[in-house]
Amino acid sequence: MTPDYKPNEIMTITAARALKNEDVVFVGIGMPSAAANLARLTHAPGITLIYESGTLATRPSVLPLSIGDGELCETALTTVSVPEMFRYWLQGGRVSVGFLGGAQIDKFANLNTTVVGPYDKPKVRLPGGGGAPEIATSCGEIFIIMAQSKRGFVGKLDFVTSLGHGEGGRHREKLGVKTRGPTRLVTDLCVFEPDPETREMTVVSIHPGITREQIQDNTGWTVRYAAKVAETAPPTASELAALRELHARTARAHGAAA
Amino acid sequence: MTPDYKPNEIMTITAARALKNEDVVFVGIGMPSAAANLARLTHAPGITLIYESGTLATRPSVLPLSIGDGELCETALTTVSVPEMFRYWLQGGRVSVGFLGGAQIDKFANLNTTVVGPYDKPKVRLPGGGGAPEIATSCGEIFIIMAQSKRGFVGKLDFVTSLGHGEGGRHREKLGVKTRGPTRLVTDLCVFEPDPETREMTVVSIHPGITREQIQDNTGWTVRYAAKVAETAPPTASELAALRELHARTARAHGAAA
Amino acid sequence: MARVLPLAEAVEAIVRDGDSVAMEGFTHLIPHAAGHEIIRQSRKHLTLIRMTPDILYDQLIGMGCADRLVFSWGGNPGVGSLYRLRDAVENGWPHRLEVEEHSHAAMANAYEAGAAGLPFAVLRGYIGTDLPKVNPRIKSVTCPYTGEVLATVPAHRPDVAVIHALKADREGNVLLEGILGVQKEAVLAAERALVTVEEVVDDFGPRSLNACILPAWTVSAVAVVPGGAFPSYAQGYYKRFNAFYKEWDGIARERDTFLAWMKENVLTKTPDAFAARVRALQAAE
Amino acid sequence: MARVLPLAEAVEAIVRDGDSVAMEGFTHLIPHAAGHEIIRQSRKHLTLIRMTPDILYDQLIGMGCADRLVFSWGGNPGVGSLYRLRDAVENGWPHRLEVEEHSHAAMANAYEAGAAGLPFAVLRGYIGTDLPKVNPRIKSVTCPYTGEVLATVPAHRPDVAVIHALKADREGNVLLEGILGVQKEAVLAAERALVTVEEVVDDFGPRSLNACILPAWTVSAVAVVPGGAFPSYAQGYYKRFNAFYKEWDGIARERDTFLAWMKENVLTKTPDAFAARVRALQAAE
Repeated sequence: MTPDYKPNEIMTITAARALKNEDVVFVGIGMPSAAANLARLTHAPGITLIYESGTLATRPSVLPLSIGDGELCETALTTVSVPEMFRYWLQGGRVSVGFLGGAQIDKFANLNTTVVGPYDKPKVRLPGGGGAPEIATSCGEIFIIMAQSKRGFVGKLDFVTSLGHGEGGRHREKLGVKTRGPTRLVTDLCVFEPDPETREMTVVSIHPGITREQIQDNTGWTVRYAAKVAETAPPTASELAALRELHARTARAHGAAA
Repeated sequence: MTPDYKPNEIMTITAARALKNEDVVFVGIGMPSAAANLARLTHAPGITLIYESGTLATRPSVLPLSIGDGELCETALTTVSVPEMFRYWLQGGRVSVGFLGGAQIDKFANLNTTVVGPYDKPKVRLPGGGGAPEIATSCGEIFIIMAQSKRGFVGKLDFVTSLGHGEGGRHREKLGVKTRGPTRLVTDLCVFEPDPETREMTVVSIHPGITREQIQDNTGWTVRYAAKVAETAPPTASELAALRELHARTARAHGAAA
Repeated sequence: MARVLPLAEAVEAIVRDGDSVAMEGFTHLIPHAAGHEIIRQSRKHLTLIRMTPDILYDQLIGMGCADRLVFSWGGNPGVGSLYRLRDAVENGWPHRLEVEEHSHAAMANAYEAGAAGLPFAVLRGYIGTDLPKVNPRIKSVTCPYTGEVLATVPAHRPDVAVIHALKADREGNVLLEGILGVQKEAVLAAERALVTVEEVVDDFGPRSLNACILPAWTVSAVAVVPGGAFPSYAQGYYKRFNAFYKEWDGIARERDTFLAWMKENVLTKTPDAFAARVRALQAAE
Repeated sequence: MARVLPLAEAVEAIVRDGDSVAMEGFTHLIPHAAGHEIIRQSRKHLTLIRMTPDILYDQLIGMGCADRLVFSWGGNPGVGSLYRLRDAVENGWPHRLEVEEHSHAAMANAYEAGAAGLPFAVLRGYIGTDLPKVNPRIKSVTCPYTGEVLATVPAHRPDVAVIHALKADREGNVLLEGILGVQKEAVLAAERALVTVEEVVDDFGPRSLNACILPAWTVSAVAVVPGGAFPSYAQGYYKRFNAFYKEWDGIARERDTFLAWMKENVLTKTPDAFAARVRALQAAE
């Protein structure tokens, strides 16, 4: 019997499953951090997690609230400076998987975390790119986690903060980029992978109980489906337990004043 | 009464005197190291010594044989990597005085430590530039220590390893160099400083008992003298004692197997 | 050579109206006490440089200290928006704020190049993004060996760097440990540097041979401000006060709650308040 | 991921004829044992890269392993010449040696750029020197902001980096401390990396939060060779054997004394000899 789970949970667990024990992962705060640490606590105990604050091979027992919590540093193999992190480790090609999210995504998995509306007179000023512009091109491949909605999954980005598959096809290659870009987009409804030819993000698996209508209703472009679409394997009891324990430990740690 | 001293001793002591307590000195092995440490042990206890092996503010009790002896690291404020040393500290303009020597010098204090004879078919293959090419242009000013001889003080260098005053006059400025270059050349016979206009190295003080004939006999160009030439103050008893103790400590340390 | 001064005197001596100022600290060691002193002394027309403008820069911007912001990620880490930054950019309150926007990699490289005395930094960056379209300072060079076109950014050479560190010794040497961020580079890239520290010690004592130490002759002034990074943290001294980051979301959302908070907690306070805040936090644990 | 192998197997697996090989160590931690194993395995046509070719490279060159040398200072530190290097350059013995000559700053920057994944390094260097006239790989770029012309060198991207470090843990992570030189950069710039260490420990134990550690996944193989840096030194393990540097001057001056020494001390020995040399040195103290 499948245990009950929330949309966020299947999203995090499905993303975690895609990570391998040998991966070196550049982790962002929020769901990427939850997914990467869940992978470490379940099927990939040897996975290497890197946060842009400079912590190499960190093993936090609780999820950090910020990218540079003391917990990350204290449980790391070592901590390097931020220039070194971006030069030797990210640009140096030492990271196999980068995790990204964003406020807006298009069908080629380009991301916007900069502005809604025009740049000079924004309706909403978002935080900006941070590490994303170079994570998107320097990591071996990119996993994206984003809850699906018409506001977030848009026909045209207001601003391209980080490159996905650009305008599709061999666009990355034409720009001289040697890495694979977004190979997987996990949402609360389904999983997308790029079409081998067009590179359009294409649904390859649908979470249990979700319909194609729900997916289309939460997407600002006409969704394409792979020839064979699987049902996403539901979270197992042990995956759910590990994730919930992680979140509970985290809540206790952050709830206490510090 | 003036104590007895050797030519090397007045050379080292005269060079040491030119260093100030506030100086940050990029020190090379050999006489520069002896002079810089003598300054630290006498009139400039607060002087900052840097060796290119990465040791910042080091206070060795004996002179290192190599540029990276453990003694330098153990007595340093801290030790940085060699790329950082050349990037942040030398090129970053954090060094006030650089100390150089060489196999050959010309009248504009350009130095050769690369080859005697043609580069492709050298008569003598010298060690090469090491840190000198960038020390010569990055440090606030340059002190040079070299025993004088016709073989070393030449009319024309076989190879320019590091820039002094180039072809003289405003040559450094024309090359875009903002630092002062060689401001002092101390030999076993006398002290040279650059002429303010021509930048030719010009004798400003002669060591006690040395004649102008001796100086000319050991120089491969026609030596020029400043309008007023002083007699170099002889080493004091306490300077000599400090230098000799330093050398004795060093001999004991290096004589013992390690 | 570093002088040890009271914080107010140090800011008075080192930070001037119109300066470009880099207050750095990557989550760890953010110089809140120094920033509050700059606000109390009403510095104006600053160019504020920082990879991650967070609560401290929200406060400086909301109080009208800044004309210009150079940054790469402007949010409340793990929480959400910086409402004062957004109000300045979206609505020009309290006045217009010019922004120069980069990526983290470019900002880190720009500090690194500044520390290295270079006029610009080279990175394999910004490929396929819109940032070069809105930031004319992003340019390129061609590799003389491979023909590859790489992005460039001008080196950061701030007038002033402001950081918080763990400790200084009597000579004014400064020690950092833990998450180092870009602080060392910011100090070495800057014309002048102000460092607040948790404490001054006679001697750093046993330490790594490769400890991250800024020698006294790279620092203009050291001010002792225990707790000076609060609500950020100081490794080995106190933890990050995560709850306050969440609280800030409510405080900063509206102009009046923001101004009331600033009056009560900054304008009418002194640097001593920081030590008391840390003590209160630690007592509550 | 680092495998822990006997040194002979590690060299067999990692160093190939014709490779470009950077054996680094700046006075401290020079990988003599690994270099001797390369000599015993008769590697040929190597491009040897090293800032300061010293005794070890004198030996490799004298034994005919190298076709090409990329370097910035080739001497016996504090003593004088490297006679085998000079014999190769001046007289072509045992065969012609091509040299690519740089300054230290350029070599250090070239490793740094290699580690950073860049194709070239930029430095304010070589101004007014003759080196660019004899090394066509020294070129220039113009700063897009200031118009300043700066020197460039191609990044070092050796096939193999060989270093000696203090210790490794069971996972194959590698710790260095003290004079760090360019070893970390050499490893990160290289395609493959071989690290000899003084010992393997279960856990590095208490250490600086910013310790210089090369993670296991940046290293191809680790070989445990106590004393493997001798006559160079390993901070905290043994001192530099300065007397041998002086002795080398006499050994290397003539071809026959050199060859006899190599036969006796390298060709007919194993890596175990290094631990014994250190023990003998320490007993003599």
